[in-house]
This record gives sequence, C-alpha cells and structure tokens, in this order.
Amino acid sequence: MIELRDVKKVFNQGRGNALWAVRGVTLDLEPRQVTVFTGPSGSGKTTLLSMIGALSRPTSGRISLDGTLLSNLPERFMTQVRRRTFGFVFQRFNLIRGLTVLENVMLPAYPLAPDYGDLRRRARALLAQFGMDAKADDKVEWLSGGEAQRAAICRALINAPLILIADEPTANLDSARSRELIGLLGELQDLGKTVLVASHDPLVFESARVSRVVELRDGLLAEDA
Amino acid sequence: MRQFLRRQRYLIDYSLSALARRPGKHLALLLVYTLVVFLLASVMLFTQSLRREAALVLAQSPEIILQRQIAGRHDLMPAEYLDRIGRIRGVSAKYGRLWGYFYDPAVRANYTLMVPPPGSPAHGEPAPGDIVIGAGIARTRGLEVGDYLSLRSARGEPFAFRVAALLPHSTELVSTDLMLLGADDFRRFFAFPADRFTDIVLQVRNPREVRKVAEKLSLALPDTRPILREEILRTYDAVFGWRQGLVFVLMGGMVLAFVIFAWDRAAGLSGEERREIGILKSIGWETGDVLRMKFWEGAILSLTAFFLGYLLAYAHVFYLSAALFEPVLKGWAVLYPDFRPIPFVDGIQVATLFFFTVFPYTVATIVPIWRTAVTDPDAVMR
Amino acid sequence: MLLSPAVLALNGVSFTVTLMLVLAAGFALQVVRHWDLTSGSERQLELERRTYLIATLVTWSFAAAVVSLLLFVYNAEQMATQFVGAMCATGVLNAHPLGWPTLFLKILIFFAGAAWLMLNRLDNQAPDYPLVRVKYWLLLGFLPLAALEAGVQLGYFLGLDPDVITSCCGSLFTADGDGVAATVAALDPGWSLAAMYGLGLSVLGLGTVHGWRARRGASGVGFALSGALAFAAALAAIVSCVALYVYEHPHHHCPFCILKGGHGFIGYWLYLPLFTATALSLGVGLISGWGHIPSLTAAVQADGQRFTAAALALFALFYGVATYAILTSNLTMTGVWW
Amino acid sequence: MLYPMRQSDFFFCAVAAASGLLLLSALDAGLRARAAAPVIAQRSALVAALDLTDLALFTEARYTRHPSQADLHSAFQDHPMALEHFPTGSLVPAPIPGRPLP
Repeated sequence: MIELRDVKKVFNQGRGNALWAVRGVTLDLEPRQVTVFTGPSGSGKTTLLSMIGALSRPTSGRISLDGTLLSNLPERFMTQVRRRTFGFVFQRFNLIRGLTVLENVMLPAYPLAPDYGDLRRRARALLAQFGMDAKADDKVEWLSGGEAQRAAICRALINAPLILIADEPTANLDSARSRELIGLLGELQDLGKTVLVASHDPLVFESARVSRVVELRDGLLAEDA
Repeated sequence: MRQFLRRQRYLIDYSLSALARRPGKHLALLLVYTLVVFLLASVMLFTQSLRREAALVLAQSPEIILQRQIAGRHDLMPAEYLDRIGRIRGVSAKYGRLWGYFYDPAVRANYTLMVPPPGSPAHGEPAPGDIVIGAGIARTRGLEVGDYLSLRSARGEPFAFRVAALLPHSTELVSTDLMLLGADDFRRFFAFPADRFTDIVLQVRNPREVRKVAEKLSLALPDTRPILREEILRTYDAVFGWRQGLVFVLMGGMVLAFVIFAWDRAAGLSGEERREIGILKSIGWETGDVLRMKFWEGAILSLTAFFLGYLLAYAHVFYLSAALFEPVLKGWAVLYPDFRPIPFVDGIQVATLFFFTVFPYTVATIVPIWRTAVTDPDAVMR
Repeated sequence: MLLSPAVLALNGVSFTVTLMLVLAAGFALQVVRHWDLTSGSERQLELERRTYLIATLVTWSFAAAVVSLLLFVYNAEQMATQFVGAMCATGVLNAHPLGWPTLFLKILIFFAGAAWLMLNRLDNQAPDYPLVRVKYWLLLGFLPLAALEAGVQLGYFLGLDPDVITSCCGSLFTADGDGVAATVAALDPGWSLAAMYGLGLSVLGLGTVHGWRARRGASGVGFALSGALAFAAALAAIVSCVALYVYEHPHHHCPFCILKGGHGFIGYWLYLPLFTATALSLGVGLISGWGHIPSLTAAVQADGQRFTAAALALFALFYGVATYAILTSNLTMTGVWW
Repeated sequence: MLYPMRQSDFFFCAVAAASGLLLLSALDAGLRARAAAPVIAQRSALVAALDLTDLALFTEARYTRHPSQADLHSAFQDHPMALEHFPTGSLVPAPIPGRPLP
C-alpha cells in the first residue's frame, strides 16, 4: 500500500524560474494492481512517479510505503529502499551501451554483492523467461526496440522488487510491440507485483489489463483540478 | 567482510568495462601518467644508485685531508707543515700528496694528474717518463699500453709520457680522468716548487679520535682546513639528495601539468558518461557505490601507470645505463665515465615516488569524482 | 634539508592534507549551520550530498596521514647518515627539538582520524543522521591538529642542521641520560614488562566484558581508557625491554631499529596490531556513548561488538608477538634484573 | 557453475603479473648488487690505494670534479659577480649563509 499525502514538488525553489511540477497530490495506491498515470506532457506524472519510486524527494508532503515514511529519508537510505523495492523501466530503455545484455541485467545487483554464480543464473533465468536467452551475450546497442525493452524489464526485475515503475514504456514501440508489452506487465501483476505506469498512450490506459487510471493535470489530480 | 570484498569485485568489473569503453580518453591519460612516473622513477633510481655507490666506495677515502688556504683560496702546502704537525696521538701515518688538474686542449678535457701515495699497493709510483691512465683518457685519446702521450708542460716544452698501464675499466667511476705519474715528473711538468705539496693526508686508526685530531690540527695550523672522511660522505649524501630534490622540484611543474590534465579528464565528463551515472543511480546504485567505482577507476589507472613507469625506469637505468640522462649529466665534461649503475632500491624511494605521482592524482580527482557521483538519480527520467 | 625528495613529499602531503581538511571543514560548517533533515528543499539535498565529499576528503586525508607516518620514520632512518653521531632514526629526531613532537602529532592524527571515521560510519547507519552536528564539530577540532602537524613538521625540517652533533639511540636511550626518552629507557624492565602484561590483561578483560555487554548498551569508555593505557605501557615496554630482547643487546633501546630487515621486520608485527587495536578501542569508546539514540542503538551494538572483537584479536596478536620475541631471544636478563 | 572470466579476473591476473615483475626487479636488483660486489671492491681498493676522494662524474671544473675538496665559493673566485656557467655546477648546493663550509 502506497500512501501519498499532499505531495508537492518544486524545481529551482527560491529562484525566478521556480516550477511547481506537482502541486499537492493525495492518493492511495493498492498493491498487486496495474495503475496507469495519464495526462498531457508537463502534467507532472513523471515527477510524481519518480517521487513514488524514491528517485527524488518531495518538497513537502509525505509518501509512505506499507506504513514506512519514505519522503524524508536521506538519499543514502532512499537508495537502499529503492533498490530492494522498486524496479524501473524507462522511456528510452536506458541500457548502458558497450555492455552485454546479461551485464546490463546484472547491474542493479552489483551494490548488493550477491554470489556471482547465483546472480548470473538469476539473470539468465529472467532472460529466458522473457525469451531473450539467445541475446544474452550480445551488446545492447545491437538490440531492436522491443528486445531492448524486454532487457530493461529483466534488469528491473533482477533484485525481485515488489513494485515495477514504467515511464512511457510504449513511447518507442510500434503498436504490436506495445500490446505485447502491456501483456507482459499484466503477467507481472499475476506474479504478485504492483505495476505503476506513466503513459499518455491510449493503447496503454484503455487496455483491459489496467486496474486503475489516475489522470493528472497541471500537477494535480484531474478530479481535484 | 565477504560481502565487502564481493562488492569491490563487482565495482572493479564495472570500472574496467567503463575504462575499456572509452579507450582513447583513458589511454592518453595512462600514457601521460606513465611518462611522469617513468621520469621521476628514473631520476630517483639513478641518483639513489650513485648515492649508495659513493657511500660504499668513498668509505675508503683518507680519514683527514689537510688543505692550506690563503685569503680564502686553496694554496700549496709547505712540506715543513708535516714537521710542524708533530706527533699527534692516534695518527698512524701522515704524508704530503701531489695532485692537480691539466687541461688538454687537444680533446678539451680536464685530466686529474696524481702521484700515487707512498707504499700504494696496486700501482706503485710509475717509473720516470711512465704514466698510468684511466680508461676515459685512453678512450678519448685513443691510447693503448706502450703508446706515447705528448703534453705541453707549464714551461711550454712538450713532454712525452709512455703509457705503462691502464687503470681497470671497472673502476672508471672513480678513475676515468686519472693520470698517475712519478713525483719528479709531476714537479717538472707543472714546475711545482720542490718544498710544497698539494695537501696532506693523515691516517687515523680509531674513528673516534678523528674529530679530536682535526681540532688539534686547526689549533696548531690556523691557516689550514681539515676535511674529514665523514664530511666527504655526508657531502655526497647531501649532494645527491639535493640533486634528486632539485630535479623533483623542476619536474614539479610537470607533475602539476599532469594533475591539471587529470582534473580536467575527471571533470570533463561527456553527456554519455553523465547519463550512465544517472542510470546507475536510478537502478539502485548509491552515491557511495558510484564514488567507490570511480575511485577503482583511478586506482586501476594509477596502478597500471605506476607499475609500467617504475618497471620501464628500472630497465632504463639499470639495463640501458640511464641513456636518456647521459647528455644532461655529462654537462660539458668530455671524459664521462662509462659505468653501469648498480641497483640499490629501497622502500622509501618507492614510497616517495608514490607520493609524488599517485597522491596528487588522487587528490586532484576527488572533487570532480564527487560531482559526478551526486548526479540526480531521477535525471534519466527527465 | 628541505630539498630531499622524501622531505618534499612529507611536507607536500601534510599541507595537502591540511588543505583538504580546510575544504572539508568549510563544507562541514555549512552543513552544521543549515542542516534540516525535515526539509525537502534542494539546499538540504545539496548539503546531504556534501556529506559524501566531506567523508571522502577525510578518508583520503587519513590514508595519506598513515602513509606519511611510515614515510616519516623511514626518512628519519635514512637521513641518519647526514648527521654526525646519528646512527638511526632516533638521532635524527633528536637533532631538532621539534622532531619528536612531529612524530607524536602524526600518531595523534592517526588515532583522531580513525576514531572520527568510525563515528562517521556509525552515523551513516541511521536514517536521521543524529550525530551530524557532533561529528562535524569534532571535524573542526581535527583541522587545527593537522595544520599544527604540518607547521611543526615544516619547522623541524627547516631547522634541521646537518652539522649538529646529535645523540643516537646508543647514547640517548641509555639510562644515565635525561629527558623523556631516557626516563622511559631507565624504567625497570621488570616493572615495565609487568605493566605491559598487567594492562594487557586489563584491556583484554575489559574488552571481553564490553563485547559481552555491548548488546545491552554498556559504555565502552573503560575499554577505550584501558586501551590507551595499554598502548602507552606497551610503547614503554618496547623501549625499555622488548627491543633489548629483539636486538639481543642489553643497552640498545631504539624503538625504530626493530623495523629493519635485520630483525625480521618484527617491528611491523608489533606496531601494526598495537596501533590498529588501540585506534579501534578508542573508537569503541567514542561510539559506545550513542546507544541511547533509538535510531543508533542497533548500529552501536553491532559496530561496538565488531570493533571490540577486532581490537581484542589485534591486542592478543601484539602480546603474542612480544612474548614470542622475548622467549625466542638469546638474551637472558632474568638473572641480571630480577 | 562455469562461466567466462570476469573483467576483475583479468585485473587480478594483471596485478599479479605486475607484482611478479616488480618482485623480479627487486630480485634482479639484489642479484646484480651481489654480482657487483667485486667491482665495488675493486673501486674501493683503488680509492684506498690512491687516496681518492670523489667520483669522476663531472670533470669540467675542480669544484665539480672534486666537490668535497673544493670550497663552494670556487665558482666565484675569479670574479665576485661571476655567473656559474658549468652546467653541473648548478647542481651543487649553494652554501647557506651563516653555516660553515663543509
């Protein structure tokens, strides 16, 4: 259960170009569901998602995860929560070029320092699960868009997070690949993961697999705006 | 502890792949770094070798040498001073020495002409007309045993000496410009007054009495200056230490340039690198992990450069006889001894080298690395 | 003297370390003044990120200080040839009144740095950083120490005059001299050994008890204090007695010559465990006082136990090596002294 | 489980190899220093036999050829304002005011 209470975020505070990206969002998110945040670009959905995913801290307001307050943790501890709880799939995949697919998938586990053999096995198993085992030793820049997206999902899942956050995951995919991706996200929900997606792609938020759609407008929930 | 080591290993994995992905940038840095280590290490190994060699070899110098000075300049030593010294407790032998310099215009070299001391075991006083020469003179003038060497004396008349023997090649470091000749030849050649010597040597058996003897000498003969063996040794120790330090200071500019280069390299991250750090942080790397990874990068570079530079310097100094420095060291000297430095390496040298190279590099990169490491983790989402 | 490379390096390092600490202290001051963990503002985030820089600067300063302590002793050893009458590092340190103070300051910096880093490690384990002000005020106290060390060392090397006749360990550490060093040497070897082993037993005992009770948040000050005392007694015993067994010479009291290869580098086996163990025990004393802060309780217990165990092992190693050196020595002093 | 070599394995191998070379260089230094003992003995013998006082490294002037025998003002004896012009002379330390000459 994720609870947001009057969450606000301002960039460049105290300067002339201050920007209120999120202006007070109060929201409860149920576990083991696919929730889509939608709204026009600039509506604050990415910012909100990055705060929920403990990538950044709200300027004010509180975010708590299963009763633990996340919003006032220093970065060091936010990272510790983040790497065990959240997995991220980014709009531009954000795989590290020059490394192989396998290495990219293993990367989030490096700071946790598991046994190397175990980690490799885990990564290979994940890749096999998403039909990527043939590509494991290829460099990521040789992958197609769909393959890169799957590699990114494998990477997001390597630390077995409870919550998967995807930011505009279909932006670089064609319709067929997008539908496939939504299917994958749905499968993850079946595995007991909470899935949070930011997207203004109708293919995504109109999909049957989506349990809830939260609409944002100008940094506020559309219902409040 | 095991987890700590495992984590470091993962970080090394990543650092190496990061280094390998930008070979051009890092090879340039490595090259400069290695060069800096190589030059400093060469200077260090070479001077250290000479320093130890001087200490070992000159430990056999005379205990006390007495020079006469007039108006602050060296002057010839009257023979009667030998008697005026009289008997001093602890002095086992005393005798006058004859030696001086001769400039040979034919090859523009300075020779050191010397009369072997009485009872010198290896090379007794050469017979009249004979000389024993150092390997440097022989090489420069193309002389062999039995050849004649003709020099113009102080009175302008030519003197022909027969080369009776060569000093062994292995002793060149101390003898390359020596020319040993008989006392009568020496005095006639230089028109040296018969009742004078160049200086006086005193042998003192018990090293504890040397200072006492020197004190008595300067009281008895106020216009003289005693030079003690320990002073010779200390002079050489200090001179080579000083030289080494001077070169290090001169090379300080080079180290500084390198530091600025390293700073620049560490600070001037490309957008691609910045994005990578952002990705790492967003997928769960902590700032501390990124810092450690970056320091591993530095450590790998430093270790490589240090090993390479040091080993190259070792080969350069001890296998190629410091060929790169020869022109500098030779200065204007025509007679340069041909010798192979003997390796004397100790921990303090390596530690000093480390402080002159790795330490500045590390310090210079702390702030740029930190700046990189605190990249916003949500930067990749914007 | 200043132009010898090792001396240049030592001075360079000391001043660089001071500079790094000035930088760290400057940032620390800002952190202390504006720290507000409840604020989500960008400035607070910036300050939190500064803490990484400060910790990195202090860590590297500490590492450099450790190596410079070693280099200082090596260098003193090597410069002995340049001083009349100096046959080892002791003579070189005696050649100027600032010699020993430099060494003592370096040792003090080692202990202070180690303790600070342990405190920093502790604080970093609590999400509310409860000790942030305490540790940065302590850091501000650490800075003058480093600056003083740099200044004193520079004064020492500038003042070194190779013509001064110095006393070497042979004459300095003989019982009939005067000054601290001679007093230490003149200690009755029996008593100094007894003090070393007695305080050793006390530090091992207190450490074991502390390791046992750390779980209940006991104070480690007693352990730290006994560690400091054991350290002093161990140094005194090395000079007055243990070194003699190593050299197998009844009047050679030098604390540095045991570092040389001729004695199997046994000095490292004595000093490295002793210094590390003492630093750890001092750190345990420093961190044990914070168990009452709820967010730190668990960390204080875990760290306290871990560090205490390490300190105990290292103290035990030191006493083992010292005993080994005494037992295997051919020098017999039992009949002569007691 | 078998897997290909990690980058860190290469690193450890490289460090081991370099340390080996370093050790080898130390060994080489020891061996050569030992092998050079007769040469040093010969040089020492010559120094003892001829009462030599200096290394013949810089033969251009008496204060560079025999630094221990010359006082360090030699360079300025010809003229008080004379500029040091022997390259190696510049490497001999300048006398420090107020301190007796060696």
